[in-house]
Amino acid sequence: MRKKLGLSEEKIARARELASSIVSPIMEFVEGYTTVAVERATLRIAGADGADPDGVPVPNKIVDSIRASEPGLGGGALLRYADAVLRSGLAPEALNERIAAGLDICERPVSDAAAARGKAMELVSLGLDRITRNRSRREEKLREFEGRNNDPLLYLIVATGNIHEDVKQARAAALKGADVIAVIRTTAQSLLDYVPYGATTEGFGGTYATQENFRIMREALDEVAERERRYIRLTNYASGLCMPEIAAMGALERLDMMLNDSMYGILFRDINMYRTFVDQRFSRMINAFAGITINTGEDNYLTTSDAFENAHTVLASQFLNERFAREAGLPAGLMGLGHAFEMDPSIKDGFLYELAQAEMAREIFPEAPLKYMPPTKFMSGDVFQGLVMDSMFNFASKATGQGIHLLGMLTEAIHTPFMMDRFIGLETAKYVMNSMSSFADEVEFREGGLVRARAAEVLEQALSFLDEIEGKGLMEAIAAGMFADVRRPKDGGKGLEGLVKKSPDYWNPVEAELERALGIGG
Amino acid sequence: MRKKLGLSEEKIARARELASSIVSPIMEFVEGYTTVAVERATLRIAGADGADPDGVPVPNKIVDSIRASEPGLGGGALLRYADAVLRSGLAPEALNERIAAGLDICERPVSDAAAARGKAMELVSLGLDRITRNRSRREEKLREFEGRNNDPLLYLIVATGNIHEDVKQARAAALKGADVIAVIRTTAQSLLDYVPYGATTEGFGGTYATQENFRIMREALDEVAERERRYIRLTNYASGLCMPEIAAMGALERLDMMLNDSMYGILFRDINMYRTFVDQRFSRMINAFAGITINTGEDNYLTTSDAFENAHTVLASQFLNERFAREAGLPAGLMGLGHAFEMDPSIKDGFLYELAQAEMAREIFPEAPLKYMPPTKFMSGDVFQGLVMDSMFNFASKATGQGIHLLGMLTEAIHTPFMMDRFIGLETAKYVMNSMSSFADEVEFREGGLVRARAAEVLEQALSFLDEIEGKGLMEAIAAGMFADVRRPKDGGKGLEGLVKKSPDYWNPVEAELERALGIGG
Amino acid sequence: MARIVRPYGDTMDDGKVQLSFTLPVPEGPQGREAARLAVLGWGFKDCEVVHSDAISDDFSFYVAYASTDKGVDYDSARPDAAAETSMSMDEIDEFIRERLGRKVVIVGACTGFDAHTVGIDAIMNMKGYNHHYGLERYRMVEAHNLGAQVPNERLIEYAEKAGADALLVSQVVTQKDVHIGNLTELIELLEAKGERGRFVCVAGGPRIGNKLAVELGFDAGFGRGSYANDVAAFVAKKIVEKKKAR
Amino acid sequence: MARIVRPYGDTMDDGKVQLSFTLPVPEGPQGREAARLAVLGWGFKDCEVVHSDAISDDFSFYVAYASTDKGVDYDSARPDAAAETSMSMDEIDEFIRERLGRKVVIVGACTGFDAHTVGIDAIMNMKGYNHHYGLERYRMVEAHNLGAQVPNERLIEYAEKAGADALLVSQVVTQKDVHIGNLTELIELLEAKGERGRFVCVAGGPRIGNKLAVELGFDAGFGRGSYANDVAAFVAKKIVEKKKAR
Ligand code: B12
Ligand code: B12
Ligand SMILES: Cc1ncc(COP(=O)(O)O)c(C=O)c1O
Ligand SMILES: Cc1ncc(COP(=O)(O)O)c(C=O)c1O
Repeated sequence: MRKKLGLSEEKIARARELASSIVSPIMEFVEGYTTVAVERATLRIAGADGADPDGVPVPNKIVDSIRASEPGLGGGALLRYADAVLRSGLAPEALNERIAAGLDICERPVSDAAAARGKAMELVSLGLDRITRNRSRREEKLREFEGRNNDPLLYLIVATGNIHEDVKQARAAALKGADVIAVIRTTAQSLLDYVPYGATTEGFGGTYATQENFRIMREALDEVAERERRYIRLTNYASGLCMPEIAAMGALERLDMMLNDSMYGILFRDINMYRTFVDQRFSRMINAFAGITINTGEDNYLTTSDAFENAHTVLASQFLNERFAREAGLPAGLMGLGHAFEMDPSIKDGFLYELAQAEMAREIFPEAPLKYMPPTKFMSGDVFQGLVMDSMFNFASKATGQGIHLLGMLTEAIHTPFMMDRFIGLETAKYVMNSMSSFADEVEFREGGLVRARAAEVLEQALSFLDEIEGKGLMEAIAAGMFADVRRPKDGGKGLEGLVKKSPDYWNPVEAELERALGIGG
Repeated sequence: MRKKLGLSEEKIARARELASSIVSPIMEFVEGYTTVAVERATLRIAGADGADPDGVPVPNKIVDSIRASEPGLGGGALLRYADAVLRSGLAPEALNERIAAGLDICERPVSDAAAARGKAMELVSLGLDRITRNRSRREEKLREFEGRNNDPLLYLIVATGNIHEDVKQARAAALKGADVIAVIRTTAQSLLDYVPYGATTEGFGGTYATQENFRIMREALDEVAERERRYIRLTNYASGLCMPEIAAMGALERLDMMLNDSMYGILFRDINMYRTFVDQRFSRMINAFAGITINTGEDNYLTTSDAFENAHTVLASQFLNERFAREAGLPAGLMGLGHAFEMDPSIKDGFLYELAQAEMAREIFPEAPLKYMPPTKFMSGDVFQGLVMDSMFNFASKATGQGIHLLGMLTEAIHTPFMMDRFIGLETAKYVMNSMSSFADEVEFREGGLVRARAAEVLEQALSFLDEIEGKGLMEAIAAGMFADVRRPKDGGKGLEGLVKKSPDYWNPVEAELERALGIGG
Repeated sequence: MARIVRPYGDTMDDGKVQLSFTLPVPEGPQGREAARLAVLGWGFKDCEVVHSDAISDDFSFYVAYASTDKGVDYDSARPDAAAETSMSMDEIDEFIRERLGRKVVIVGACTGFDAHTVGIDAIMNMKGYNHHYGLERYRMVEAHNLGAQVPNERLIEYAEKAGADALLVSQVVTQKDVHIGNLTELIELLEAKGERGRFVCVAGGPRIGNKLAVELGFDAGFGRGSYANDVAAFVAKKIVEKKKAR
Repeated sequence: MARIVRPYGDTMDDGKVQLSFTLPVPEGPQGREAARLAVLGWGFKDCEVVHSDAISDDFSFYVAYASTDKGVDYDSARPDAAAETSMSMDEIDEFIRERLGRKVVIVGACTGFDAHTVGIDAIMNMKGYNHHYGLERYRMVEAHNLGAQVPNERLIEYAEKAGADALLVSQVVTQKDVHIGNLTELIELLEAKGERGRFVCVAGGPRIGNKLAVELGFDAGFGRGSYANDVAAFVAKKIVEKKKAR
């Protein structure tokens, strides 16, 4: 791509160095730990699934029972599960049902560890093969329907709370041109330390992320895709207490994108930071292996604080997310780094500042399919004004070559989208983007002008910010409230109890296999 | 202003030469003629006004009676009127009443021509002084409220048909930021060969242009102007059979802008071309003297034919309107040359072509306060899509530094504007224009890009078009259907009967005084 | 069969509707409450006024979302269309050739002071509109387009001379119901002359419906989105029908 | 006195309203007619469906303009506001000092799983919102902001310990009426403990009205566009009132 801002390549390189040295101590810590969620994710890949009559999922029952028994979870969960499969002589599905019905696989110690290991490898292969097939299928379809998607990809959310209504809404959106459907998760699912089971019809402000819901929506979108000859991507939300598990489920059901931020849970959901750092790495390895594009959550910084004053925190977080992603073996092409059009609409030249920032992100992360979020904070009940703000956002996005474009809804301040809101959003976005399609190619920004100056300024501020964080240490910086104005003590927050120190005999062939395939770590 | 398109200055100069040699034979013709409307305008400036019980205006009665009596209208109408004032010993107001009541001033021949001439000069001075005072008042207020208007001026129409409702709508618009209020004229008033009298409440698609309606609206806008400390300009429509009369009335009531196109009546209202050419010159001289900005009607070319294919006809017409305006002593600062955002919204890069054309007009006519018209043809009942099209138009206008910005209405395809439509238009335009305020300053168009190429292409096409017209002669070109796809024979169309050859003793001190003041002709 | 349908927001039968309007009252809590009560008064079962703003000292603007229980019977909604089924240009030419064996003469104009030509041109001119050729292109139609601003008298006079089978009248400006006057006048003039039966009379324009046109004494009316073949099909069938009746 | 007002398009009492909605029927003439009938069915006296488009095979979108005769009595529209008159920060501090002579303790939180902190922060944080300082800035208020995702039990427990005079509860997510559950639960918990009388209870959020809050057992509710001084004025007056009553 043609660069137009004249940003200092040295400063950009320096920011990457800082990010690397900020992340490196975290990675050292992460190495030594697993979590209940990492173990459950591992079990899921190996075939553990289902739930008991109270809705407690089988993977939770297994992990809880392992934790409760000797020697605990430090050695990993998979061996025990494989042992139980072996011993019972059942297929995993049948064993899962027994466990759901009350069978405790930890009643007896592992009998033949070597055999169990063998069985485990077999189970893991089945799971990973399925993920690999999903990946191939996606790649095949993308090839088959090449050139039929919009650029940027038009990303629409559905959020009825009922997966069957969601399907109707998603189909309609896809028929009208959506390239990506994100099923918004029910309020605060991120705080549940388990993933609900089965098709669900009762969410608030969103629909439960469950494997069955993933499957239902995937099937519906595949159908539209064939009809429209346009691959429709499916997105869900990983970050939260079940980050790696949801990543695993997404990989198994061929999701294409996953909300997955290295710090979102800590900052915006008050999840413990140790827990999050361990979880995010494992989840990203799964995403990387499955070819799933992550969406990071930098937009969230701007919903609470001012987009002009805090633009640099977004950039700094992008550098950190990038670094964390690399550590998990995720290539740049799968990094949907986030940013957002949240400038106060009353600011003179606000649109130009936005343009500067969006172009800056584009030039600093040229290979990443940036995820650009629409105005939300300054949307009001004035749906007409809102529609125009969304249109300016559409303009900015196309003008700066963003990769993933979250469509704004004119009713953002009122309700989760009505079917017609989505329709209006799509039709107007298609008009705007088509009518200024070659803008990025046509236009230069004047040297010494406000656009270039703004971009340079934000980069500069991000550098000092990263510098300060590097001095303090990332965990200390978070504890000190340097991000998003919230202080999160190291030992505070939810889910710390799910953190487990790996014992020397920790064995997780999924992790090993992923590291091998991705050429990282270990 | 900074030029960004790299247009050939030679070609621009060549287009001006062509326009000059196209217009020059028309001017020669014009010299030798007057029209009933020119005479009525002259009378109005000298104080003739009022109407008879059937609604026939006093100026019409006078002119009709002069035509009907010997030696007819060839010598001009003013001398007779002045003679009647003298002879009756009445003030013009009282005489007007008598005429309205049935007095025929041509019953007796002029007794003392020299005395009548003296009286006429006195009456004309009163009228022209009033116009001069209006002009000073406008300039004073513009100075007093300097910097308080929007840039471009936001121009809003009212069109209820009822002047009192219009006032409410206009006040609301002005309070919310309108800089210009145009009272749209009732359907086909341009075809009436008289100007109705008094306040009116019954128009179709617009309100009658009458002097009293002008006064009522002027007063209302002056009131808002004081409150808001922002001068509010008032606009009405001249082009049509009463072009010079309406110009005169506007000058007397301190209108600030006047729709006034040298060929609109011919092409779009089937008014005779001889008649129009004579009328337009006199009306423009009045506008020039009164400091009234004309608005030309190039937008009309694009409502019937395609905006991409026919962009050059707009430019050619601008050159002609400019030339006609110069011939009438109108300075560039008062030339609100028209163009319009009428590109088919489905065209890829249509917005960029629009940007090119708008920027081109700006660079070719740098001193003229260009009047930019919103999308109308492609507006549909989809008010949401329409609002976004209007927003793109707002963007283009601010981005290219237009002077007079006609606000688009989201309900353009449905009804004359509701109060809320205007409100939505204003609020969204203010947002867009403020948020990309410095765009024009910031952005360059790439050399060899589509924007520059488009501008060069349109200029080139306009040149060949003018070339062809020059070869044929303007009247012949119009007769051949070269403009707007309509053929208008020289002797066809309405109002030809109102054309009068000047006799050698033609005497019109208004014309003479205007030519003197404007330093032209004679 | 009755199939009751209701507006759909994001759940079947939630009845959600968006509204916007102006009230002639100052902006403020009382105005907002009045707006809410107004919407409830129109029969909506709940209403949220999500936005209000001052338009001037005495007028205020509201955006509301409301929901309704009142559905409509979809199955019994009969569209207001002149022709149940249209034909293509070729079919129409064929139909005229077979059933009448001569060209059909159609005279069209935009009447009164209405100066909008684009609509009538879309129907009549060779080029047509939106990939539908105009009547001038039909081999079995002799089309005369008088353009706009045509007085009713002149239209009738011309039609008499041309031996027209059908009159097409376009009306675009509808403010203060000016079109009603123009259209009514045409029919009255024809009736006064005893010539109403001589011509198939069709009205058209973006705000013209078939029902309205028929009420005003026309044979049919064509609204926005109609094409030459729709009206030609109607006219041809009508002439054949009239011929049979004689 | 009754003053009946109607929507205003461009003429007094023309009753013009813009509507848009989706119907679960395919796009087409029948859908358009159903849309028109639906609008008439809601009590509008005329309706033009100016736009229709297919959203999917089974859903279609409509834009309509309609007019209504039904006005609303402006004079009897009583705004749904907790405080008839608000006070400024200084007035409130003064009022508390004079009438109570001690600091008022206010505990606030966004409850349930609702994670929206911006609203409660706007009311409580020093900085405030839109040039209205938050409660932390009031000299005569001791403000405790517990943030978001606070279970009702924890809020009550904290309030008891802090010796709170008032509880401020924010609810932003309202889909499927999740807020009704959260708000009701708080009051029920307080009542079960016999402590409802001990605290002034105020709810707030963009979709919260005073009427709703009072219905659910709160003393007041504050919707979009409310500021710290509005709620502080209400709370202060209410405490003084309660003191008098004792
Ligand atoms: C172009 C245009 C003009 C051009 C007309 C150029 C020309 N030669 O036609 C100009 C600039 C001259 C103009 C002027 C005015 N216009 Co005008 N104009 C428009 C505009 C932008 C587009 C109309 C158009 O061309 N549509 C495209 C054609 C193809 O569609 P159509 O006419 O609906 O025709 C289709 C069908 O209706 C049907 N149809 C039409 N006629 C017939 C006839 C028959 C027999 C049949 C079968 C079918 C049929 O078939 C066609 C194809 O599907 C509309 C706004 C809009 N976007 O719709 C305003 C609009 C129609 N104009 C309007 C007005 C008020 C005026 C003026 C009166 C304003 C004024 N006071 O100066 C003037 C005066 C005109 C006059 N005396 O009549 C209003 C009408 C409001 C109303 N409902 O009363 C509109 C809606 C704009 C507005 N919101 O104010 N206008
Ligand atoms: C910012 C934001 C977020 C941020 C929140 C960050 C944070 N720390 O607060 C993030 C990104 C985390 C977020 C997440 C979600 N959000 Co959110 N979010 C918004 C957004 C854009 C702005 C809200 C805001 O900050 N407004 C500004 C404040 C100042 O206004 P306010 O809250 O109304 O407060 C004022 C008054 O209401 C009142 N007030 C408020 N509380 C109180 C309390 C008292 C006692 C008093 C007196 C007054 C009072 O005073 C304030 C000042 O005037 C809105 C859309 C919008 N533009 O409104 C959606 C919105 C509120 N979110 C919504 C949803 C659905 C969610 C999610 C549930 C989506 C999901 N499934 O993931 C999540 C999950 C959150 C959860 N578990 O609760 C919906 C709610 C729909 C509904 N009505 O149910 C909205 C409307 C967006 C939409 N159209 O879908 N969101
Ligand atoms: C990165 C990221 N993950 C997850 C979520 C949402 O998950 P939840 O609301 O369940 O916390 C968001 C919300 O915006 C997000 O940005
Ligand atoms: C230059 C010009 N004059 C006059 C008018 C309108 O006048 P009328 O409709 O009365 O012909 C227009 C309409 O757009 C115009 O462009």
